[in-house]
Amino acid sequence: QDAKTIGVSIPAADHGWTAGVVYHANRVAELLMKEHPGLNVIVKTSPDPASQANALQDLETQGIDALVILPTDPDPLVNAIKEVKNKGTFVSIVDRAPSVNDATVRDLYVAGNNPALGRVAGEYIAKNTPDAEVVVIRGLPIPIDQQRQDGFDEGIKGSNVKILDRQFGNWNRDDAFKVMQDYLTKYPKIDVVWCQDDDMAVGVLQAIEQAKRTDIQYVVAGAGSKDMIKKVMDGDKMIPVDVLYPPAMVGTAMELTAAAIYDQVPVHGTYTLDATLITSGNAKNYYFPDSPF
Amino acid sequence: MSRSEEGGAVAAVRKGRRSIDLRAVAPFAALALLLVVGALVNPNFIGINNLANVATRSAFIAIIAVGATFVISSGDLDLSVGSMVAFVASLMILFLNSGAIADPSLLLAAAVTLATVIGALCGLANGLITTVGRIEPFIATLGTMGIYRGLTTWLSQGGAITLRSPEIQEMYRPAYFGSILGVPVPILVILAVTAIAAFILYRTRYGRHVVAVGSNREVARYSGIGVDRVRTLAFVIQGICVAIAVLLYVPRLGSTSATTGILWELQAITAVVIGGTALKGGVGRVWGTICGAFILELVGNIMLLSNFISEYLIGAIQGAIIIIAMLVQRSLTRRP
Amino acid sequence: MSRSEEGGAVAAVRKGRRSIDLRAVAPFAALALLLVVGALVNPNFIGINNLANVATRSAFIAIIAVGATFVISSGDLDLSVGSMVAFVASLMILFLNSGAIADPSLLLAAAVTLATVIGALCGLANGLITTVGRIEPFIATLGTMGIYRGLTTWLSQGGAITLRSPEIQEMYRPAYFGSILGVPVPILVILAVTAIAAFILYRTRYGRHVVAVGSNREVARYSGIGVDRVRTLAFVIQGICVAIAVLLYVPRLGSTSATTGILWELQAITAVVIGGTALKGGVGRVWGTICGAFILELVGNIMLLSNFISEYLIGAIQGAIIIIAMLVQRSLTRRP
Amino acid sequence: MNSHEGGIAVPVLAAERISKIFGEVQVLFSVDFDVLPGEVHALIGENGAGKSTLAKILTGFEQASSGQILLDGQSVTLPSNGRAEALGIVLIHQEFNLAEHLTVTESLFLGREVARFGVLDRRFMREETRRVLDILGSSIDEDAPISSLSVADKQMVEIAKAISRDARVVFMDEPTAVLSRDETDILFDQVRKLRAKGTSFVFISHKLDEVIELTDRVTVLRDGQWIKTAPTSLLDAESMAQLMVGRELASLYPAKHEPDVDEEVTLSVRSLTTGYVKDASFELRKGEVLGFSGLIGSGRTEFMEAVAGLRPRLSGEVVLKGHAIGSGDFLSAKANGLAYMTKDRKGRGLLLGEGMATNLTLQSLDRHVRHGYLDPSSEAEALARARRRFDIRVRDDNVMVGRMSGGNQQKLLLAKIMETEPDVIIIDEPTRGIDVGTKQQIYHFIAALAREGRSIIVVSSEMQEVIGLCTRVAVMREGRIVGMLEGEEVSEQVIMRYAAGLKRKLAG
Ligand SMILES: Nc1ncnc2c1ncn2[C@@H]1O[C@H](COP(=O)(O)OP(=O)(O)OP(=O)(O)O)[C@@H](O)[C@H]1O
Ligand SMILES: Nc1ncnc2c1ncn2[C@@H]1O[C@H](COP(=O)(O)OP(=O)(O)OP(=O)(O)O)[C@@H](O)[C@H]1O
Ligand SMILES: [Mg+2]
Ligand SMILES: [Mg+2]
Repeated sequence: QDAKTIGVSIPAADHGWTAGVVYHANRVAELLMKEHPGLNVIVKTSPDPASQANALQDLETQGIDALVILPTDPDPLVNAIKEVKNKGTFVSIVDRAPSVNDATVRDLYVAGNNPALGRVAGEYIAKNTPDAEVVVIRGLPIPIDQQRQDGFDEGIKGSNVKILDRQFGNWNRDDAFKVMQDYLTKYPKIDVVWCQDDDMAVGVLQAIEQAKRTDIQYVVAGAGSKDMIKKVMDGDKMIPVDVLYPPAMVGTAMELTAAAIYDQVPVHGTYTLDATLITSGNAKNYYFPDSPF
Repeated sequence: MSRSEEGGAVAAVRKGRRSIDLRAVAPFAALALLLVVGALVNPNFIGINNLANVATRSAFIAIIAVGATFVISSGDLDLSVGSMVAFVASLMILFLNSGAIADPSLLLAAAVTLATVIGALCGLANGLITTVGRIEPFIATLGTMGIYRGLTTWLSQGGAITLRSPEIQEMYRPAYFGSILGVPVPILVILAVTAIAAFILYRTRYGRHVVAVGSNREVARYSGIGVDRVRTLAFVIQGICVAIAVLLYVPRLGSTSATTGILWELQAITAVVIGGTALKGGVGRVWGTICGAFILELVGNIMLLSNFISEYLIGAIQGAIIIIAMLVQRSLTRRP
Repeated sequence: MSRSEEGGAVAAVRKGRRSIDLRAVAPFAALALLLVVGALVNPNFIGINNLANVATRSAFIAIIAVGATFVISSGDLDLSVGSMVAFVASLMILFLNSGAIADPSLLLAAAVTLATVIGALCGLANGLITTVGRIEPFIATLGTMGIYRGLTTWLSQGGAITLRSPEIQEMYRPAYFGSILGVPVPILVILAVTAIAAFILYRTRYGRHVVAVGSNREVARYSGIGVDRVRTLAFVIQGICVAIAVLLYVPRLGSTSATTGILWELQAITAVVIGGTALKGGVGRVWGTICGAFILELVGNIMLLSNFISEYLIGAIQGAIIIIAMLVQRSLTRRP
Repeated sequence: MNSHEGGIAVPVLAAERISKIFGEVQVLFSVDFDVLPGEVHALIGENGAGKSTLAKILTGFEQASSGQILLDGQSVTLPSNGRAEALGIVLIHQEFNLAEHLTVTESLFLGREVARFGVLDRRFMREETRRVLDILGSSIDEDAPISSLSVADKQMVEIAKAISRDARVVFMDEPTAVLSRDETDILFDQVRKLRAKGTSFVFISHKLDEVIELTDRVTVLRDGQWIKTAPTSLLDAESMAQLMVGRELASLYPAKHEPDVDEEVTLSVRSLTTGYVKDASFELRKGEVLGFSGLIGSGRTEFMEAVAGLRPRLSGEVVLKGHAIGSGDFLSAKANGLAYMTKDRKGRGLLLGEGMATNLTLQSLDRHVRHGYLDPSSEAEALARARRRFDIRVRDDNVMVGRMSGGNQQKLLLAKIMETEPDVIIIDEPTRGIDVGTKQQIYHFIAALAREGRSIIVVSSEMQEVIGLCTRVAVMREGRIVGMLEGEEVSEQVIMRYAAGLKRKLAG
């Protein structure tokens, strides 16, 4: 087979989910290289948009036939992606879409569905505890977080669910622990916590346990880390469900991209992954004990 | 006439002095002010529970900052503490998971010792690179910051390292969540660490030398003080303090990741400076430092408990509060 | 006897000069070493394209660091530059989006002016809080760092602020992506900014005052130098440099968010220190600073181009490289 | 004094053929020097002759390039960095060796703290400090931070530090340069007491009368060469000066220039009060040289700094050439032609890490701006001029100021102040650490300035200097001007009586 190179640019592992992305990108890279002997896959991580733009340039310098990118923050990277695309390179964007997301920017878009992650959580809460008083822990102040919030608001629309407070927990367990502690001080009664991320759920659960509060009925997190899925599987009352937002989607995109450059199948357009609700019923389908995440 | 002259002579005997004590008290004044503000913002604030929470969670930064007080008083700087926390915690949990020793309490004891030794060694590395390598501490510890963080990322393969044995976790939990005579353990640890540090800094030869080295390295050298030894030891003390913070950190969430402790160095330095220690060296105020750490944690707490601040503006208000608190301190110590 | 004395005197003149120059040259030696390492790692590395890329992208940090050279030489520190970038860029884009002026080129010109003025004002605020408020610059600018970042988050309502008009985007693009006589515009901007800064620092009264203030504030005061004025002005220069960096940043990414410029302050300070400026003040090396910024960017580039280092270890290797580069510098300037 | 006259005693400490080369500049050429038990040995020479360097070598702070050091007749290598104290060899540095943040007690015991079971015995150390300070008749608070002390008080701390070490040989590098007569007398009493107990002293000074008063033998250095060692009793001030300078000296003080009584008043200070200085007033006329005298801590420096605007004042008025100068407004005082020379040359006078030119032009950079930028050749010219005018001698033109000899630093500082061509000049200790030859030059320079119509205030701890230069002398005591002496009254006895508080009188 021909010698081809795929460049993969992803965020650095700055919390559990991105760590999962890095893990799956490396895992699939190895699989692909085994499958296609002439193929070289280069995985690069970057902590922020500016350095990811640099990484794209550097990948280009090395000569790539296709680019798979999971942008740290999509809009600032549009220009840099276009530079690559304009040189005739096949471009796949994963998860985070820029505001202009058409064929001028990329060939393939594998969509993680951020609004849906919020909506599914919102709908679950609205359905199970329609009068719940909810506290929300947000991630970092970047657009995908905003999309999740908007999705959540949509999900609870029409119900009596009341949002008591929203604060940033930076997708970090320690910060989430603090925010939760303060929520517990501030509100004598909390029914449900929505913290949209499994890493932050770790801190939230500890804070609740420490305060020995019994009013909190459950916590809804998200992403699908093995620890949280295990809890769902084991029927943990505090974690009845988890919303899937699989870091493995980067692997899917890489496989599709490899297929595209070897002309096995025509791949173009948008592939949207669901934000599946993981319940005790389906949890074991999503449990990968060997993953770091 | 002669009466007033006599008064002058008596006064002349006591030249200088006084103003120093005020400066040591100033951080506590800022703290008191914050407590008042907090009480106005939310009645729950002043509750014993909330204050205990805040004090408890300030433990990590406070203890690290106590170590930083030594490094900074001696005229150096350590940027690596945040990643050192992650590194030491990772190794400690990996060791606990390895089950190298069958008996759980022995295993835990060994892990505690191991963490302390690793912390001290990390500090030693920082110290030697700075002194023997004669590299600006800012750059030297920025380098080791990358190294410790990188090694942690590698150990955890980017993910989290979680304490596996529930038995050990149960046994170890009280180290963070427990309390003795109603006082949470971390608060006791803060007090003990600070008391020991204050003793070392104010009551021992070594402490004297730290301040002398930070105030004027040439003078210290000319007084026969082993400047490099003093500086290196300050880094080692910093490393041990980091290890102690880790000993409290691990039982809290039972896990670490590559992102543990990010930016803690900045917080620790801030606590030290708010506490009245000068960044240029030569002054060390250990009690002020823990007051500073407490102030930092309190500002965040007040923000969260207040109902009228947009979550987007919290950072801005926090910044403003820190500046105002410092202005209050300054106006207190400004002489007429 | 008298012959040898004369010879000695002449040699001494030469020697004194040489050892000073060596220290200024040292960063460039480290740079050369890195170029060699890079060439070994990847043959594409030494290509003109790649090096131009690296130089171009070092522009933001380099320009900010030039400003930081003034602040640091005068004995202060500015931690707020990273969030100042986000703040100034947000306001600039919001202004461009507002379409306040119909004619696009006029609008752009107005936006450029606005950004510069805002940068200068942010710097002025830092300067006044530090000097008039007499707060340690570390704390003062940590406070404004929170304020600028918080305001940005609030302006962007947690999301991104994106330049909307494609027309303006097209018109503005060459400011980053264009080149004049084959040299990318950002490189020209770096050179121009550095040349002006070097002129100010080495050839004007103000530059001399900066160094005097940083080297000994009391001596400067007793020499009739308006110490506070000099320090404040250094912060303003820093603000203007940040604004210039923003003028290059906006056309590159066309959008900002609350996370823009995070940790840039650390990088800028690192560039300054690698370039040979002492954190304690009193020495300023503008050309060394841009060399430092280039070194930082180059280390990242080499990591990215090398394909045999585990993703997870990159941070560790980067840290190690920085330390080694500094050791090389030191061994060069160490006298026998 | 005692045994050395027989010539049999073994020197406690001796230097044999010591040479010292800094980089490639040789500053000592095969110097021999010895200290006998229980003697006070003076070491004199011009600025830059190598006195401080020799003292540092003999106390282990510098290593000789060649030659050897004998301790009790045995060849030794002295331990470095002050550890020679363990051998009983102590140096009072010419430039203070004190850390600003430490307190007096902490400084006194730095590097040899007393501890019991690892715990500092703070009480003991404080009491000991107090005891030593009391012996020296000093009122410094033992808990005061060094940064709050005046230059003279710092000197007293250095002296206390040396005396509190049970030393065999004490090197004192210009200990009296900033001390007034009273403090000097107390110091000399202590030296004599210790000498009687067998302690040896090496006394470096430019005050030849003190050399004659205190010492037993004199060694003269010139340009790094040993010139002569002789019993003090065989020499007088003139012959010493001649040995040092290598030529005959004319009279030290120039003729005084008395301004006309109707000459305009250039500086007038009314009821100035600061924290320490109270209700002090005086007027200074064009062409006048006004002296300020008083004991240590009498407030002269604080007063003068308040006048110059370097310190805020609580009340009072300062009018300079018709312009009222605001409190703490040094910039406008400077703009109106006032210059102030500090005596703290290390902390407030010079940038020690910079070269001579940078320091010289620091406060007069406007003069060197051409087309908006600094002209290095114009600065170089200024430096050449200043070096000629003030006889600044260095052997390496690019030397950092911190490495210049103390006296040459002082000359550079004076030159720096004069660069602004001020009309009103306040000089605190004009000749601190300056050798006799240059002293004469500086006195003539001051007199010439006065004749040109400039007004000068001389604050000095050397009473002779004030008397020799000034037509009027203000005496301060505990923050007040207690006497304004003129004509006949300007004499040592009268000034002493006022300074000691035995007499008060205020005249216009
Ligand atoms: N009773 C006192 N109360 C407060 N401060 C005092 C007192 N006595 C002396 N001082 C301090 O001493 C200083 C006065 O010494 P100053 O240096 O002005 O005197 P001086 O006559 O120049 O003596 P010196 O030769 O010591 O410099 C003041 O700045 C003041 O801070
Ligand atoms: N560390 C050094 N490096 C280079 N030159 C030095 C150093 N220390 C002293 N010198 C030079 O050695 C010479 C002798 O200086 P020294 O300080 O011994 O003179 P001194 O006799 O004490 O003069 P003064 O009376 O002015 O104090 C001077 O020319 C001085 O510049
Ligand atoms: Mg000398
Ligand atoms: Mg004085």
